[in-house]
Amino acid sequence: MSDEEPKPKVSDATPDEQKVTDRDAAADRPAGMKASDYVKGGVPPLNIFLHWCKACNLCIAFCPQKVLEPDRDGKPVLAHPEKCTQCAICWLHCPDFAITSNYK
Amino acid sequence: MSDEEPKPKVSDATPDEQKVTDRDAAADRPAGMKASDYVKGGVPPLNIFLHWCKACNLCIAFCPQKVLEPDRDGKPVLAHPEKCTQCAICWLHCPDFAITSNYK
Amino acid sequence: MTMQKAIVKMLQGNEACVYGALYAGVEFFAGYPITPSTEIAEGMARELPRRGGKFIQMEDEIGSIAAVIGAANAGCKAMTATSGPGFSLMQENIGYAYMTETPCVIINVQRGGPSTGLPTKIAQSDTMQARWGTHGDYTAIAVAPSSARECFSETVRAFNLSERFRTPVIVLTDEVLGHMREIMTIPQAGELRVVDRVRPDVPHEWYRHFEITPSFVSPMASFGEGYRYNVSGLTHDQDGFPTAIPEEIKTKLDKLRLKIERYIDEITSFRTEMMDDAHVAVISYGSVARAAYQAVRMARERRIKVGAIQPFTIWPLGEIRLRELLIPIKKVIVAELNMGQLVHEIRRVAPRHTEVFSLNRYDGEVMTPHQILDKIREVL
Amino acid sequence: MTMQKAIVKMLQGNEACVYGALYAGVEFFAGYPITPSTEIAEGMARELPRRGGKFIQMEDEIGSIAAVIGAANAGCKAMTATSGPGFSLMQENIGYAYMTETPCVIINVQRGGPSTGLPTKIAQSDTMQARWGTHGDYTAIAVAPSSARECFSETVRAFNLSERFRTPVIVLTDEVLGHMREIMTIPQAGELRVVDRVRPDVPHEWYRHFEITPSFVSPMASFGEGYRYNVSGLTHDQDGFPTAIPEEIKTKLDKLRLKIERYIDEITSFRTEMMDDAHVAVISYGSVARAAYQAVRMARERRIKVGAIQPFTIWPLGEIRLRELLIPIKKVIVAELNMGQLVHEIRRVAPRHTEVFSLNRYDGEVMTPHQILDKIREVL
Amino acid sequence: MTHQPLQSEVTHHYLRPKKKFPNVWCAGCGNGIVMGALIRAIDKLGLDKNDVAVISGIGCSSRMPVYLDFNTLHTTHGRALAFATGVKIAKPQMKVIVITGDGDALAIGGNHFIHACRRNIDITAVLINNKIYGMTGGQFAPTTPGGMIATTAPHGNYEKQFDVVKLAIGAGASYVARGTVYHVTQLEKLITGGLRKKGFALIDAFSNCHTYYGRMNREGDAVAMIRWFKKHAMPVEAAARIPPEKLKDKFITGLIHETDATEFCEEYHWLVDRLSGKEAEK
Amino acid sequence: MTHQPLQSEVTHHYLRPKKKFPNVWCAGCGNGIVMGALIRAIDKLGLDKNDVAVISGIGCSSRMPVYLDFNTLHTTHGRALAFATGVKIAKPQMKVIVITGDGDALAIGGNHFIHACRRNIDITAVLINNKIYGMTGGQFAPTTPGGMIATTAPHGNYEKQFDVVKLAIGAGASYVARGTVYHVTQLEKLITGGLRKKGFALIDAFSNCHTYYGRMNREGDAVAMIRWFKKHAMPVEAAARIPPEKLKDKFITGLIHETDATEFCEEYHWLVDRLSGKEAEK
Amino acid sequence: MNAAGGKEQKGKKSKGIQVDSDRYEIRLSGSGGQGLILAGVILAEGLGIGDGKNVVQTQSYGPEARGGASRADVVVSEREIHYPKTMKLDMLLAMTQEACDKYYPDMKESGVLIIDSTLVTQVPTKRYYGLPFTRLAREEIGIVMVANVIALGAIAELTGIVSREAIRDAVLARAPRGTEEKNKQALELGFSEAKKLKRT
Amino acid sequence: MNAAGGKEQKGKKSKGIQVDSDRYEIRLSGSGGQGLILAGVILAEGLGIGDGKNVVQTQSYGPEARGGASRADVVVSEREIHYPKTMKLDMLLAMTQEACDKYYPDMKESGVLIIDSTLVTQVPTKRYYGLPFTRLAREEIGIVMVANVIALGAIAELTGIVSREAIRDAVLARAPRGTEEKNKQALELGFSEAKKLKRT
Ligand SMILES: Cc1ncc(C[n+]2csc(CCOP(=O)(O)OP(=O)(O)O)c2C)c(N)n1
Ligand SMILES: Cc1ncc(C[n+]2csc(CCOP(=O)(O)OP(=O)(O)O)c2C)c(N)n1
Ligand code: SF4
Ligand code: SF4
Ligand code: SF4
Ligand code: SF4
Ligand code: SF4
Ligand code: SF4
Ligand SMILES: [Mg+2]
Ligand SMILES: [Mg+2]
Repeated sequence: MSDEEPKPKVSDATPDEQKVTDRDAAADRPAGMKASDYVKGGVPPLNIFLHWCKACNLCIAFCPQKVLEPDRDGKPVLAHPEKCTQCAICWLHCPDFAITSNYK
Repeated sequence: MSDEEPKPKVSDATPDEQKVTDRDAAADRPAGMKASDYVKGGVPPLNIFLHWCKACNLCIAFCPQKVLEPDRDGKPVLAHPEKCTQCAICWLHCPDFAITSNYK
Repeated sequence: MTMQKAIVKMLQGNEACVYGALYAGVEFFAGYPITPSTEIAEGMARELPRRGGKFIQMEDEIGSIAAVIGAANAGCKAMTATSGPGFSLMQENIGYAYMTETPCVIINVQRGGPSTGLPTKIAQSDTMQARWGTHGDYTAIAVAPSSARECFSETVRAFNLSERFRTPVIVLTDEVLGHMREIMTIPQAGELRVVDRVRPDVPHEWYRHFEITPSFVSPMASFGEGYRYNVSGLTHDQDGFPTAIPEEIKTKLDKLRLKIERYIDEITSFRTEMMDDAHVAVISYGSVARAAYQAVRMARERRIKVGAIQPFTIWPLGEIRLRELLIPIKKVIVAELNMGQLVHEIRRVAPRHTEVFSLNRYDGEVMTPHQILDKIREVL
Repeated sequence: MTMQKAIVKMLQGNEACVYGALYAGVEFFAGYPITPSTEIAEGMARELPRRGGKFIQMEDEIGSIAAVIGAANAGCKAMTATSGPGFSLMQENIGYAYMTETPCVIINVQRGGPSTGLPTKIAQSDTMQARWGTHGDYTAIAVAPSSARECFSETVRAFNLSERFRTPVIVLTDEVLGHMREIMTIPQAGELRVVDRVRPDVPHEWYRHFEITPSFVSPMASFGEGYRYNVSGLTHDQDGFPTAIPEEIKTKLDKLRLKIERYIDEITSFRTEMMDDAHVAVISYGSVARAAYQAVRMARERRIKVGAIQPFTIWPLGEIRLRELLIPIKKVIVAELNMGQLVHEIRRVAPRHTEVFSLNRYDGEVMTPHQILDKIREVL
Repeated sequence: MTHQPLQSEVTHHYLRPKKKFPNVWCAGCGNGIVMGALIRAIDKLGLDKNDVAVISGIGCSSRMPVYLDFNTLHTTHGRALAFATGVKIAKPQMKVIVITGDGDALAIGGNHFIHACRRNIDITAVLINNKIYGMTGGQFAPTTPGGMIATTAPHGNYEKQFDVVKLAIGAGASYVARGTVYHVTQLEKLITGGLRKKGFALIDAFSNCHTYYGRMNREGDAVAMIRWFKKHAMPVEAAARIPPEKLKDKFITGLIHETDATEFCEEYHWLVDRLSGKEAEK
Repeated sequence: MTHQPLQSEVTHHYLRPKKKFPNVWCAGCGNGIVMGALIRAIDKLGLDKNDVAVISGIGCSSRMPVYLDFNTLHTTHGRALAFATGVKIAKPQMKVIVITGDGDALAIGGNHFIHACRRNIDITAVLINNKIYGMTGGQFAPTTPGGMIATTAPHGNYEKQFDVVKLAIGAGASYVARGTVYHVTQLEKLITGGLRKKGFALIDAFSNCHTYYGRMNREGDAVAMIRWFKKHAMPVEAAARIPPEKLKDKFITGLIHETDATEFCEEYHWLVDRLSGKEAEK
Repeated sequence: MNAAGGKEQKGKKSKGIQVDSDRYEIRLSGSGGQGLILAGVILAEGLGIGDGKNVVQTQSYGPEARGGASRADVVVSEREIHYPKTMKLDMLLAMTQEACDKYYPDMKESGVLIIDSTLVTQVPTKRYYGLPFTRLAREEIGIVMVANVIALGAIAELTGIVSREAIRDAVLARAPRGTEEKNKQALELGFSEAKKLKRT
Repeated sequence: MNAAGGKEQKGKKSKGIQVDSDRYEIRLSGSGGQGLILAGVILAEGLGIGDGKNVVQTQSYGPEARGGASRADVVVSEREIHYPKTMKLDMLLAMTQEACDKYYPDMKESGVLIIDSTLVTQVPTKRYYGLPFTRLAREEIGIVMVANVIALGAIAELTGIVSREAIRDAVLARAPRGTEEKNKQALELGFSEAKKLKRT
């Protein structure tokens, strides 16, 4: 019952720091590659910034392909990356911008 | 340009005093008498309390029969009482309750 | 509403205000949620409909105090509760309550300011606002409890003063007090005095809603009881009709002042601790008073002759009684959770030989006994 | 806006405020009509669109001060004008202006209170409210002119102080002053100093909207200039982000106080008359000061050694300078159109040997020179 | 009771005995005409004076309660409906009437207005709509038509207007009517209807402020302005039968909107009843 | 510029570099979803960050500006639109966006809301409507449906609700749309439309507060509440073709109302132009 | 500029301690529609702008703002005018009986009373000037509304407090477009009628 | 009632000047979901209502209101409790590593530290009691949520500050309908596990 300041979980990483890390990880994504090519191409369809994720379960629940599964902490893992159709539902609904796609 | 207190013209008569006076005047009005009977009955169709009247001209302007005419101060006088149809337009529109009818 | 057997409860300060108000006979609550006062509204929303009382959550604080004043004129014991931002918004209509001599109670659970400030942190920085917050001339009553027990009893007292003097009364509590839970025994019915407004005993036609009486307090009828009076926020005569006559204006304003000034002894109230042989005194109110008592205990262990004074009534402060208390005192420390507010008043009131020191904290944290102890040692 | 040749005008106090504001470079006015301040809004509605400035009549006073603060953050010199009831309604957002250090000017043309009170009659009963009206801790600046000429010049000064210290500044005038017409020469361009807020001179990324500087005043960028800062009424750090860290909280509140306290000499200003050999002094402000000067003239004819002090800055009062002025004074009369407000401050500030008397009037009429003269003779 | 007063004298029985007349309004101001219609409506319904509360804000129109021999509360600017809400909830058995102006209700009081509509609380609000702030001397209101002159719109009003009826309906009011001071019998009926309605009723009463609005906009004196109402009013029933182009310079009058919805105090009463069995838990 | 960012990364470019993440909101709170949609709408329109002002009141939703790398003003409860009005008039060339909650905009802020609608000032207001006061811990709002539990309606809410869309239309808004946090692409389009519109645009964005509203009313967690939006939303185009009885438990989404009217700042600008010839008179 | 720039100001001691012999207090009074506030403003402008004197004009609002008794006060002085309200009137213009009765007691013994003899029939003293301003306006100029201007002319002539040129300029500056000629006529009529009076 | 009726109150001088030897300060800490505020309230009610002691329970709001570290403080005394906040803890319950690290420095040297050994792995001292509250709750009772109640049982047993009966009544008074049995089990488990610990 607190005004103004509901619930934090403060992280020390700034969005910029965060971005750099993740962009590096996806640096050599093949342009125009489809998600279904993942297994071959070796670039994952999505990046998940666990640091920002609050384990709300939205991405997992809304993914039509059941690509994502919760880890021990309830945060998503790419359990079935090959099934991802890049429909964008997961990252569009992530309230914490904790998912980016390498293809869209 | 004054807040709260536009324009007064304070009178010392209370409505009650006022009423008494005027009710007395019309005390013996003949029940059910029509206005057109005025000339015969001798009771005027309307009473005008000049004390409350602010000479706004509404009664005079709106009377369909042109019964009323302004006096020197712009206040109504019953110029043609015999023409009064008791339509009530004058006293219904008087913002200062300065007219009563003896018939309605 | 009667309470038969002794009930011991753990209550938040805010909840204690709710039960205090119910004890005093509150019948109407209107409010708008704001941290850290919300539990008062929530308690009222739960309790009032159960007892046939009226609760309404208004669209804002302006509407809340307006509805409270409306209900009070319709005969209810009525109240609202808020915090700084809401208290600021209520100021215009609080002035209307002063002017129309409408009894009602406003609880301000203080948080850090100015502006939105620190919604979940403590402050005592609305002290001066409680006296001077609305425009114009008037005399304010504000009380300040320091425990759940006092939240209960001071709320009762606020209602009593408000009914007794036909005036709004402000209860100043704070975030820590509002949220802390404390064990307390709910007073039995009859244990605390409950005052109701004096009703008129004259025929309807003789009634004057703002009659000048020897006590300056006018008996008060309610809407719907056959009196049909007018109430106006314009300066008015004894019948409530707007006036522009200088003598009537002065009479009205004097009435607002005198009905309180004349009864200062009845209105003010102090708690003193270890003052009998003290050379140094700590004056504090609300949450800080508790740190002060603790500090005095600690200082006495060190054989420092210090005492504590806690005014329950902040406005009016009761300067005659206070000056009396300070006569044997050489140094007085005024401890407040603000940059110095009540200290201005103490400076004005203190005897010439009493040096006044200000101890202030305004970082959102409570005043600790150690801080006060340090200050005591510093001024010695 | 340049004024070439000396223009002599008959102006109402309210109109003089309008021309003063235009002289100071006002670009934005938002207001809601209220007697006796309305002529200020009306003047602005006429003049501002002619000069490319912005005028808006808002839905109420809360919206008015909000729009003013919005415009000020968008880079405008902005102001509003109101009277007691509107001033009370503005309090919450005036607190927001203190907290966010937003320069703006609020003119309160005082009328009798409390509540709707006496819309067309004079009072000086919002003096304390101008200091303590909103909740929380802050330091206020308020100035009080006493003639059309001073309405002009004090409005200019209000804008200057507001820009200089990044803070809202209140101009307290009153009904008589607002409506009286007086002959005055409009100052030429350049004759009075016009101050603009200090702009940042650092690269965009380095800019901190609430930076702690040696003067405690932070340079101020505006919206749309590439700085993209955050402004919040929550207690915040130097970047405007809400904070709950005690040290940051204290730093912020100290900043609000120190940026004014440090420059009291620059902010305060007095006019004195016949003080050189006086034993008795009359302190008064606004309309009353004029009666005081007249009374002093009359008393001097009777060989009474009396002088007059008129503080132009009411808050902060400038206690050091005032105490200096009072050193040779045995008795000081504080004359006010209220039940005693600034007198509290004078009591606190006056040297020990100076006896303080209060002369009050609160019946909607002006204080007359004879009243003051009588009081002078009474205290002699 | 035995002496049945003449209809034209009825008003006098509801005026405050102690309050000096004439009233403060300018000669010919429509406020007095509305007051007459209100009194007659109350009289027709046979309400006991003691059971009627009349509450107003600040404005020329809001001065009305002072003259009326009821329980009257002349409050602060814009807040009448909020005060009235308190009175009504405290004493639901009373008839609560609010007299307000277009500035009072729709400018500063807009929030309480829409919330009273939403709550459907049993209050009858008579909004005297003269399209101007009368009392403060002629500043434009949220109802002042575009292009018109006002003291704060000396170059012509460039703001848009509320349509009070649409606003009230949008906010949820259950009885919304419009009348004018010319159509005084209709006005009385509309007020009577509002008083009968269990729920929030709004009567938007077009009135004249010739002193400011009329003078500044060369619309003439009280007579001319009230004649304008006569000419441009269109009863809602007639409007339905007329081609839209003919309605261009008309405004609609009559009972424009009515719905049935439970009333606020009633709902609260049911809650209290429902809980009254549960007193056990303290 | 050469490195075209991935669409899914766009949001990151508009977050404040200095402000620590994650945000203050509860896990799964729709506020973040709306924030994403808003950012993408701004990005699509290619607006310069320096020309965008985002202004909010107080509430969970109103915390949004703190995270956004624009000119941001986090104001007092209910007053965002009034502050925004000042900003917009002062700098008409800026895009002014208001983020507000149902309590902020419709309870305490109702008056500024209807007047912004009336003035048709070029502000885009995104109202995050979670039917509760989130930040203060779950008191009922003017949007909380009847019968629902809230901390100040422990026995069930007995008040009536605003229909935000009707209220905005009644007050004169020129663009009124409704979206949900489930229909996030549509929401983005509706916001884009609002930003494009010259005039006052309202986007009523249904969002979840599972922490209070959901928990107290057993409507489940974020997932369950957002699924409810999916199930009960009915696009306005489809609604037109469907029999009314089938719409009973649905709510309408999409662009519900649009009209053309001159905009406030434009009108003011014309006035200034018109007068600029008259500078002679001082 | 007393307060500008934050500098403290000393009183103008050079002028020394003097009686307010140069202070002159005027009241124009009558009823609401007679334009007396406007007349007060014009007179003040004549004095201040035309003749370069210090001048303050005040009026009393309140219940009598419109309708009822109306009054405008003007204080003139060579020196800085401290107290802006009138204390004891040097001159009173009364355009109605009510105003005459009400304000006559506020006059100095030596004060000049000027009345509109059309409307004031019972004068409380023998020392007064009477001219039928309203009748003159109606009959000579053809508009009742200019009675106030005729009165201004008479005041100028009878008291000499304001110069003819100054009051003429002031009247013309305030005259609505198209009414300049009538107003000038009215003012001249005031001058000449008053002159006659002085001669008698 | 200190202030009731406007009467001035004197301090209870009879008790004289004493050290606060009877003051006992407790903190229950952990993370948001662990129900520690509720545990604090229950403990305080046990102490205050059951055992009739003076007791004050406080908590810290602010950014950490939900999520993050959560804490409830309880001060107990035979005498009137003046200062309601804790100054130096006599007992600390830490249900997470973060809480343990953060609050350990607030303890008196002689203070009692009780940790949830499921989650606190690095204890800053050797003088502490460790019990796997969370694991016990999950494995023995079947609901993780009752870990706080097990901890309350352990506190009662280990510190003796609150009587078994009092804490039992307090737990049951707050237990949601239908969960009474599980909560009772949990409390008893706390008693018994703690007893084992004391014996070792
Ligand atoms: C808080 C506050 N703001 C402003 C005013 C000044 N004021 C008094 S009445 C009024 C407007 C009245 O307009 P309306 O409600 O239309 O009433 P009318 O006089 O036209 O009948 C205003 C702005 C006030 N009294 N209080
Ligand atoms: C003047 C004032 N009154 C009350 C509050 C307390 N308050 C803060 S947010 C809020 C309600 C927020 O509800 P909403 O706008 O729906 O936002 P949400 O948190 O649901 O997103 C309230 C009542 C305040 N900050 N200021
Ligand atoms: S992009 Fe679509 S398919 Fe791929 S993980 Fe996200 S929701 Fe599932
Ligand atoms: S939607 Fe985002 S925050 Fe929620 S679980 Fe998925 S990644 Fe985490
Ligand atoms: S009652 Fe009708 S006819 Fe008779 S005077 Fe009045 S308006 Fe004329
Ligand atoms: S309508 Fe009434 S006030 Fe007006 S002139 Fe006629 S009687 Fe007089
Ligand atoms: S100013 Fe206008 S509204 Fe007010 S009383 Fe006069 S005519 Fe009526
Ligand atoms: S309390 Fe509700 S609205 Fe606020 S952040 Fe949590 S879920 Fe969102
Ligand atoms: Mg109006
Ligand atoms: Mg909400």
